[in-house]
Amino acid sequence: MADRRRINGPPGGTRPAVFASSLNTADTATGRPQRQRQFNELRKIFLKTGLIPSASGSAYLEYEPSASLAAARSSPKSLIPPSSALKLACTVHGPKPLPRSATFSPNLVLTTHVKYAPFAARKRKGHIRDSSERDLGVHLETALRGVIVAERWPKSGLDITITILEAEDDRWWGDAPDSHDAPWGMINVLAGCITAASAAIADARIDCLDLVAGGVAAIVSDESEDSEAKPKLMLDTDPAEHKAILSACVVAYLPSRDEITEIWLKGDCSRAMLGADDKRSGHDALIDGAVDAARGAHSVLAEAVRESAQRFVGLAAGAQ
Amino acid sequence: MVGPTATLTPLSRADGSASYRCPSTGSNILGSVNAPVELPARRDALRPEDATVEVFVKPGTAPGGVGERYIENVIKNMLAKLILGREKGYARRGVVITLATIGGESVGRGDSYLTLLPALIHTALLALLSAAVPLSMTFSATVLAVNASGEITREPSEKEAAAATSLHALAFSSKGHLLLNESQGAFDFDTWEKVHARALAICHGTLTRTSDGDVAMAEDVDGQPLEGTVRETVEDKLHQDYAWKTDAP
Amino acid sequence: MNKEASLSIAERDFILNALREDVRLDGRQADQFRPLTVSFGEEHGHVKVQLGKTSLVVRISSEVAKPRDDRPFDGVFTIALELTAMGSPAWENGRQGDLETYVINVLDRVVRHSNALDTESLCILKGVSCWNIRADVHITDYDGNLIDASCIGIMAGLQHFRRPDAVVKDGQVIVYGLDERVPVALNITHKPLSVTFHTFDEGKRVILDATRKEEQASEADVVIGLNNAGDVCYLSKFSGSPVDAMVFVNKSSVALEKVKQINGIIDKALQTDLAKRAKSGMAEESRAENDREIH
Amino acid sequence: MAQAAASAAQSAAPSLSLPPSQFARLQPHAYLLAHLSPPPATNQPSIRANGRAPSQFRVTSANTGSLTHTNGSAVVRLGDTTAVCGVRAEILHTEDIASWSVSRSTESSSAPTNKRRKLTDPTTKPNERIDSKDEDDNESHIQDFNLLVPNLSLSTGCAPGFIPGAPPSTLAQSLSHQILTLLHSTRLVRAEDLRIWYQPPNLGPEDLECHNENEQMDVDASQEDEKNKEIKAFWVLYIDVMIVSLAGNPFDAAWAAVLAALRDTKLPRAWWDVDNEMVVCSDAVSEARKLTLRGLPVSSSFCVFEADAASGWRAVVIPDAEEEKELDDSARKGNQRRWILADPDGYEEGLTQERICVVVDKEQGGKGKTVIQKLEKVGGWTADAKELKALVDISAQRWEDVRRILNEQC
Repeated sequence: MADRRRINGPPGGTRPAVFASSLNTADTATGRPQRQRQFNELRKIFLKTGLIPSASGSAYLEYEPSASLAAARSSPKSLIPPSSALKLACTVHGPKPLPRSATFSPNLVLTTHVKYAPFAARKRKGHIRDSSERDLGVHLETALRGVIVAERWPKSGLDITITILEAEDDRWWGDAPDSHDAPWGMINVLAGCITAASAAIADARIDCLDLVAGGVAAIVSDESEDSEAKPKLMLDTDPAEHKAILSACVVAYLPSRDEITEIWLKGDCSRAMLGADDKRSGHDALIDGAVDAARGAHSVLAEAVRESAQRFVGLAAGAQ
Repeated sequence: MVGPTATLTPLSRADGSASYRCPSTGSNILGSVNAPVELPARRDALRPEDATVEVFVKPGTAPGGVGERYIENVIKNMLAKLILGREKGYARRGVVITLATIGGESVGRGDSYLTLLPALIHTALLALLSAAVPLSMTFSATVLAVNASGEITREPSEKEAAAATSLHALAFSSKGHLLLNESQGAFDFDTWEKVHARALAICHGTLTRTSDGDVAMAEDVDGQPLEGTVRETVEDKLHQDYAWKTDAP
Repeated sequence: MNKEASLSIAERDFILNALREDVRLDGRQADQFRPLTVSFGEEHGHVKVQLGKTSLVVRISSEVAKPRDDRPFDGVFTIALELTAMGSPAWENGRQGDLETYVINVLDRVVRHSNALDTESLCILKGVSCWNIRADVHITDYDGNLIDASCIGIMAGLQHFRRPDAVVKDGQVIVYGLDERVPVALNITHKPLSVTFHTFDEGKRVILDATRKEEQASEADVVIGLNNAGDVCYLSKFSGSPVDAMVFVNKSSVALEKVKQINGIIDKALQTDLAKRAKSGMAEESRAENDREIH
Repeated sequence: MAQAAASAAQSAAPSLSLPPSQFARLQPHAYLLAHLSPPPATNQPSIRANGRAPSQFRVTSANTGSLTHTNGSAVVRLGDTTAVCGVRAEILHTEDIASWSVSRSTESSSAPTNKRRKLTDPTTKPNERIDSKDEDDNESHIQDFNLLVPNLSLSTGCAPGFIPGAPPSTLAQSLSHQILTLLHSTRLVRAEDLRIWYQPPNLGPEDLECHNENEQMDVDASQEDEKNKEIKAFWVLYIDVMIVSLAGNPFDAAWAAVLAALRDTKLPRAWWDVDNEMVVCSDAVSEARKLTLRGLPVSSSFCVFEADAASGWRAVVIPDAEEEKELDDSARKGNQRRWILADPDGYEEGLTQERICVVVDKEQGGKGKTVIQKLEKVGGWTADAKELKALVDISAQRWEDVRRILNEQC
């Protein structure tokens, strides 16, 4: 049934463009993008608060494009982008009174919404939230619920809305989905959501225990041409840059309390080849890696929140 | 040309209703008004000192869509300014206007409602009058098409509208104010001024000032001004309704 | 929401007590329909039905569409009904209520699922194009018995409607304008109509064509869908208190009589309209009656 | 008496300490009115609460091509209102169009869907023919087959009151519709840009190799070839606008974003692949082509602020149009009663009912005369012909500004 509240496309449906170069897999013109960073080097994060004045708090987050994407941008040859870089906007509305119909709550009621823009991913997204978007919303809520001092606002609600303008890829576009495949891009998106939401909540001056930051680590097996691939631990992986991601983990981490409010680990992490003196099990190493990545994101977050605070002080001074 | 025909209060259930037929555009609209009514579901959204006007447009042979929501908004904004929503009994209540296309072509996807707009707002006005909703003034409206050679056609048929370079729907209050203008298609301001003058003449007749400063109306090529049609429809209905009284010795 | 204000106890008792003495508020017999008028507009398939104080407008329209993938030989027929504040102030615009879904459901079963309109005859080119026939029901005044009135409107509309003629020439479909070739009538296989009964007093009193107030005072409703030949195509006892099985048996013969009667009224109205059209120089359209080519 | 005066003074004193931001919230109408009509003694200019002059627009910026997964994209900021627009092109095969193989025998102006393009007049040069065809009936393809699909979303947390995840509000729906009708009525996108042609080889099998090169709209192609050309598919443009931040005047921002994104849109070269029976595209940037848009329609919105907040309600005798004009002239000397504010922000939109929207374009890239594409006025009776003329002139000036801003991008 056609959606009566939107403008619908042709009733027969349309098909995404098929490129000649992807039809004959033998001669893929552009190869897989290569990771140019060290295994523990993070992508730069652009994070700015207060761009959306009508909201109580807001933040805009953008990942630095990977080397291959930056190259493709500066001198475009192919219309197929090699990879993509996360871009998202987060707004916080509240605390505000709960609707009349809601039941009594002694705490702040947190609602999270994550929605991809239709043009955010390689495949066009629908207008109605799908299961992965709802999943992200639930994960984000668990990540934030433990941080906010909720009892300070009884009978109130807090709406956190994230619009993803550009998402991370789940795999390199030339790869067929294989056994290791999972929506790896979602993991990166969640980390970005957590960091941005944290900045927006701070910008809305909601009391928090700490600045929660998101970080991603993954165990990947690629690069080596020989048949015996050595799975390695990498921080802040871009799924487009790896042939096979064995497992990945995202954490929401509170640095000053050394606590984790949300952890999401996927895949098989038992085969990680760590250093000789490293006695940690695979998943320990993975979580430690994700925490390290979160620490990195935290430094950016702290800077953005400081800016937000300065702006607020300036506003208050101006109002006097 | 054949002028529009209208009937007041054809329905029994609604507080007020009207049907309106415009032969040249082929549109036939049935409208109903329920006012004042309680709108319990929107208690939070109601303005405390004013009535809430709601307009619903139902296409004749297609499901409603975004186009209907848009034209509803236009009609609502126009009428909300005329309805005296702060009168006794109207504050915090709703004025619900429902307009259904029961004859003529439906509007396609991405097409404008311009050709139907005058019929819709005339129906809404008559239905409001039939429901005795207090209004600050009445109005009349028309739609004009300008074709490539600059010719102006009054109330164009579907074919004429499709061939036009620009379409203009205008509404004038009973006191001569420009209440609504919706123009689309390429045109320049001089054309619009011509259209404006013609539309004013259609709605109000040609205004001529007599020597003693009174404003008199004169009929011209466009026949009886539309303002008069609206007035006559209401007068006819009144005569009918009060026949028992007036005919009594 | 979308509920009529309920009857007062006094009003309800009044209706019930009167019924116990075989009296209805408008003076009808228990098995009597309200006065019915069916009239047609200028366009084909434009019907106005007035049943007592219940009135509605049905518009039938056609367009070329793609057939459904699983039924490449069939055309599409849809019945659209949306209750607006025009019919009753209790109905909210743009919100679907229980009554709306119920009425659509019954209409779908009586008219569409009984295959009153032969959808196979709507196919133009297998799997590529077919006619999409749409019946829009606009309820303009509501005073009970929506189902029967809508059924009458839709069936009359389908019989009155003429679609443009279409011809297939080497894979190319040519649709002729209404003024160019005589438009084609739809292929109606049979003429089913519904008759709605309402029961009172634990099923002891049964009336048909209830008004709005009688509907509100009733305990349960029974809908019987029949055609002229007496074939039952729909039978329902949807909700409310239990009804004796004999009611179905007894009332289906009453329903058959009513269906024949109403179909007679529709036929008469169609003929009058045809005569009127013939007079105004549109005589050739009548010849299209038997000219049903299936391409 | 003295006591009363003292208490009055006392009650007046604390009200002075009310900060402007509080006053703005408590008495929005009086606050804006006080800004617009300063006491004559102070010699202050009439200025809006946001510091702008009545006909001044907010600072506008545009940025295109920053989104990776789009054929064209733009971010337009109009003060604090931000619109992000992404254009995605997908392919519609003609076999998926139900009415494609249907033609009407009467050439009614509404839908002549001739499948094969036949030469109507072989004497005219192909070049001219395309242009003249282009200008008339074939443009209906865009509307008949829904080739442009704009949708605007406000459920992005852009302002309180729009519930995220809820279906589009009536505001979002009417904005989407306005964008669609404006795209249709300005005929901004050319249908020819969206067609994917196929030319069957007609000379022999040895020609098979080179037909790929030919079917790009080659005006030099022989007329023989032209005859057999056939439309196999269309590009459908999904134009999605996300209003990321809403602070009034969403339509101007959204339309500017759509315009900028369409100017940025590149479609890959596409051809019909006979073997696979599908449309295949080339990923080479050098072969992709930009849309050639018709003109540059720019939208400007205004609202009318009235000094008397309840003028519509009081049912005092409203002066008729003639008296109004005389009143207006006298108002020039004394107190002004209404102001037309350009590019209203959210605060001003909440205080006004009458809205005016003007869309203008200029012929020959700015050198020609001003063409109005849309003139909409609703919700009041203030603005009449004289005011509208002034607004069209302001919009023409605004057109220059917006063109400069958009051109800086490309």
